[in-house]
Amino acid sequence: MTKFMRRAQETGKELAYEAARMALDSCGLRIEDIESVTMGSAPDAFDGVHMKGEYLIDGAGAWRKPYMRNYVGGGTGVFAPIHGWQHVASGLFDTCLVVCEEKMSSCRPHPQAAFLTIFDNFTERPLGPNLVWIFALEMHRYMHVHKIPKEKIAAVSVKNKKNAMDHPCAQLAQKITVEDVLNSEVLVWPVQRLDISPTSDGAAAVVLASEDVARKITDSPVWIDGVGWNLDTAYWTNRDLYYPQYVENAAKMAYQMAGIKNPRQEIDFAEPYDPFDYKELHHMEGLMLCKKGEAPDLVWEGVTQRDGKLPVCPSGGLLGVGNPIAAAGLMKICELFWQLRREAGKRQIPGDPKTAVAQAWGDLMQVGTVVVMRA
Amino acid sequence: MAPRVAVIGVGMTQLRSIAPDLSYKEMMFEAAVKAYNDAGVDPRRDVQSFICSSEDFWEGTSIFDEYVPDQIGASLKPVCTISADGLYSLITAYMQISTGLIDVAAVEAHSKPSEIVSIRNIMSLALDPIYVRPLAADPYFVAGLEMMRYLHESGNTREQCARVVEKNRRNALENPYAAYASQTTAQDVLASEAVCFPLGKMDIAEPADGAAVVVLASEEKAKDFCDDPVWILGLGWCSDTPCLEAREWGEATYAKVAADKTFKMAKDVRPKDLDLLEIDDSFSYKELQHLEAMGFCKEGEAGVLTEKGVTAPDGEIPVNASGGSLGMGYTFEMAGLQRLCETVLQLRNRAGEHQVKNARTGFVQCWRGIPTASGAAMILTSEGS
Amino acid sequence: MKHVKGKMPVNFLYTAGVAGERFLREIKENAKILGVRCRKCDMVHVPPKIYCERCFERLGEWTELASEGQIETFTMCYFDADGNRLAEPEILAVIRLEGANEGIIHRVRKIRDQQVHVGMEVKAVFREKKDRVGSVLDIAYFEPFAR
Amino acid sequence: MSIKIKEYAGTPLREEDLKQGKVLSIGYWPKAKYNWSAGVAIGRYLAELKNARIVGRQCDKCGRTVVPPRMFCEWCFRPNDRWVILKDSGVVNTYSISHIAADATRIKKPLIPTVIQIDGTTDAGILHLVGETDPKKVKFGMKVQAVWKRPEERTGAITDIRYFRPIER
Repeated sequence: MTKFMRRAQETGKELAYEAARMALDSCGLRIEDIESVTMGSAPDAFDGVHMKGEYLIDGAGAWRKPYMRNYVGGGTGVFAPIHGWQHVASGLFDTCLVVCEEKMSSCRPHPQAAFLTIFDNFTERPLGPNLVWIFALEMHRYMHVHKIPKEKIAAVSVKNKKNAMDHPCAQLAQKITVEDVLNSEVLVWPVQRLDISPTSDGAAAVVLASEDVARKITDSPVWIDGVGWNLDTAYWTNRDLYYPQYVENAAKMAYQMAGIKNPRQEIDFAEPYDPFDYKELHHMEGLMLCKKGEAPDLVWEGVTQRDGKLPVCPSGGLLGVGNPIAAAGLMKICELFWQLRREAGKRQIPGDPKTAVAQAWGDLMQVGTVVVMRA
Repeated sequence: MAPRVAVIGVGMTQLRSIAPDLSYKEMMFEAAVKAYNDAGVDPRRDVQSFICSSEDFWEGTSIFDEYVPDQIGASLKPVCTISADGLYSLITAYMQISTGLIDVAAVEAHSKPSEIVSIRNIMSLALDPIYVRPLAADPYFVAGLEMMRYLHESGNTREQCARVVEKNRRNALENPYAAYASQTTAQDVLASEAVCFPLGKMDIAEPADGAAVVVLASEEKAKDFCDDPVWILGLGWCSDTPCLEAREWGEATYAKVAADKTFKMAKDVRPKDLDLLEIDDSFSYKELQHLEAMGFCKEGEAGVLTEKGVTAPDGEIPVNASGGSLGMGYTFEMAGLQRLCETVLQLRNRAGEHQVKNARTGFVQCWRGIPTASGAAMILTSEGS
Repeated sequence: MKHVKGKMPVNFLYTAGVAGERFLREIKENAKILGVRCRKCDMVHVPPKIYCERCFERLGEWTELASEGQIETFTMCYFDADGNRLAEPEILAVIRLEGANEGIIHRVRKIRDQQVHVGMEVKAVFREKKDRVGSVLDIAYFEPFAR
Repeated sequence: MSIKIKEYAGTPLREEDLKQGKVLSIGYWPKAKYNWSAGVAIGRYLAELKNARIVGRQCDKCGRTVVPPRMFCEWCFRPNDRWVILKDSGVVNTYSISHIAADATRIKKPLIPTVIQIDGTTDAGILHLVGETDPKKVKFGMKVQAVWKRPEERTGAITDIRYFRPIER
């Protein structure tokens, strides 16, 4: 992966190249060994290129190869390896290079402007909505239903920004307190400045291989044992936002495939999607890592710290490392890989983690994408 | 041997130059209802995965994936978008079924260019922002450059390209789905105004609104649901360089590689075994270029074959008997899926007035349009059901 | 209510990138066109990249190209990017500069005696230095020339 | 291989680098204009807003009445059955207090974006604003009613409702 940055000099193609090159080098493969490529990237309105997937082909190492772009909004970063898995598990290919890229800084004056265009053209856009509105609405509903105090949510931001201090690519690593979060600028109550991940430029890449080929390349492959994805209705105002049913559905699909019956006991650590602090909690519940409404207590009690019983976002997450949308999701897959191979350096969680789950989320608070990996 | 995957149902709306009365959701619903009825499936009960096809700037909405599930019966189900032609989405469905994880999948693509105020402006946004876009040129220049070099290298002529338009527009007269059927002559095409010489206005397929849904199933489920499944024998896709500067302009390398992969996968099928081709003709010269690149004839031969009627509906290799994009209308990310639907109708002997006699095995291909060099191909058969 | 008008209300600012920065700076400062060589593929890429798209190796061997080359293909555009008819058609061409294996896309003007054709020799006409800003338009156009 | 990698690629820039031209960049203002077809369901919805009425659609199979209207039931996957004229009142399902505009710039008077469950529907909400109240006084479950623009100001848009205001139970 590349550094995650507020603004990168590199073009989107160059970011994609740096990540893809690193992924190939890390497993000693040449581009000729790659049989297929899949690209994950979020709205074209960030990079400012229509058919962005086509534009990125050469940087992603897909010259004259089978290449497609998958796209499920914010969920893309974890869907991309699922799409890559489909390439390999279908038997069509032995290898697939998965690349995710985002260059949000191209969008001016602020990438937020692009988010206006995700709303319904007839019933929502004329109201002048801001992206943060809908998350504030969801967060508030979640807080209301479970009577959650804001401090417990803020603790997620504190943890992740601290974890990110050990991540060499991090954009917003910092030591902050719960009070700092609660005192930060109110954007759309209950969302405050420090509840939010930044906008970023960056790319990440992973190489997938079939079982036979993987064993030839490395002695310590990390296996994709479960995949799941799910999309709820577009009529988001018609649902109860307090619980992400679509994440639960995606998780069930992935757990069933991975033979996981009791996720709370069988998952050693997790990288749920955390573009906002409350989302980490929301997603822990959707991933069935705890009961509904219980996640805020777990973070408050330190259970989700790196040395806790259930480490959550040991990477530093989107809140700390940064949020180049699709690349941020794939960063979580990278983290699972590094942690499960015990190569995460200062970020390494103690013990002997064997099974982990990564998840991303997107569209209009609608998509869940889940991958279970095992050492 | 890998388990087989079949198309078990198709549904398509009638293509129209403009469909102002319906929203894209309502068009998708119509196509989905038709496809599920054709396949005999209940989407809420039987379909396990849905794959949609869109590009944000065609829609005017970012993250269009948000708006797809409800009208195709996919809410709270596995759904994803492939930012490409519907044929790519179909390939993704094929892969999903081949993994064993999914038994029945639905693929959707649609087209609503009548909502875009200026298609040229959107096309320009796909050009490289540093090296190409500053030239502020009509984006059709990409096709102009390619047509010029292709004719230069292959020896085919503008007249022969015009014959393709004549053939496809006339083929469309027999196709009730088509939006641009006409008694056009090659002379009309040559006399149409120049856009990016040698490309004239009538060399360009006109845009059309429409929606299509296709249902796929694993071998076991296909036999449960369907009496006349159409099997996918081979498929392939390829992207050549996106950089216009680095392109080999005369050759459609993406089509050649995709077709090679497709034939390699469909081991026993050779080009002469195919009963019909539905291939990209979004510009007149593209049909000729694609025929040559994919090995259906020698380089420089496609024009003559067209003149001789070899590619006519009653010819030796019927090409775009449906009318193709030139006759039916160009439907952007739906173009490949539209050709697939037409091919499936043909292979099931349900194409009506434009039925190709004894059509059993067909070939479908798409190109992603200006400024790309990406495309996919597929071979399907109704034999061996 | 049948229709609602709307747009994608976004503006963009694109960085030239690592390779683009050097390429465009050289045009701006010195009116020189640079390519980058891939030894493995025995090719010179232009515009330059930090990588070879074919072999995916990192590239760093920059090389100066001639500002003359041949038209590989061309087209005559009768409309502008918005679809408005132009007073005079604009010729756009792919120009393979001497020493390069790829072609620059640019305008060709000042065609007088002969018809534009594939294989025609053309050379770059740069803007005055004071007018150059670090863009491909610092090359005003290409024009025919005789050796 | 995190521990084996010494250096990660990426050249971070500051806003000044771009503004002062230390790094080359190119601006672009795309002309991306559309004329979206509202279709049958939203077409009628907007037309009725012009009449100061909120309409929904009802499905006989599951019995749900929903707004914004669509011509199909997404859960039953069938065409739904009839138009229903709804009240222009509802309850607050969830709300927020926005201090920023769509482009992330700060606004002086905060807005109250709210999901309002429209009376007569099956818990179906719409996104709109709550007004005529102190943001601190908004409550979950609070009853609100539409405040319409004057007839001559209405254009057949969601903004024909200026906002929803709290009403006594």
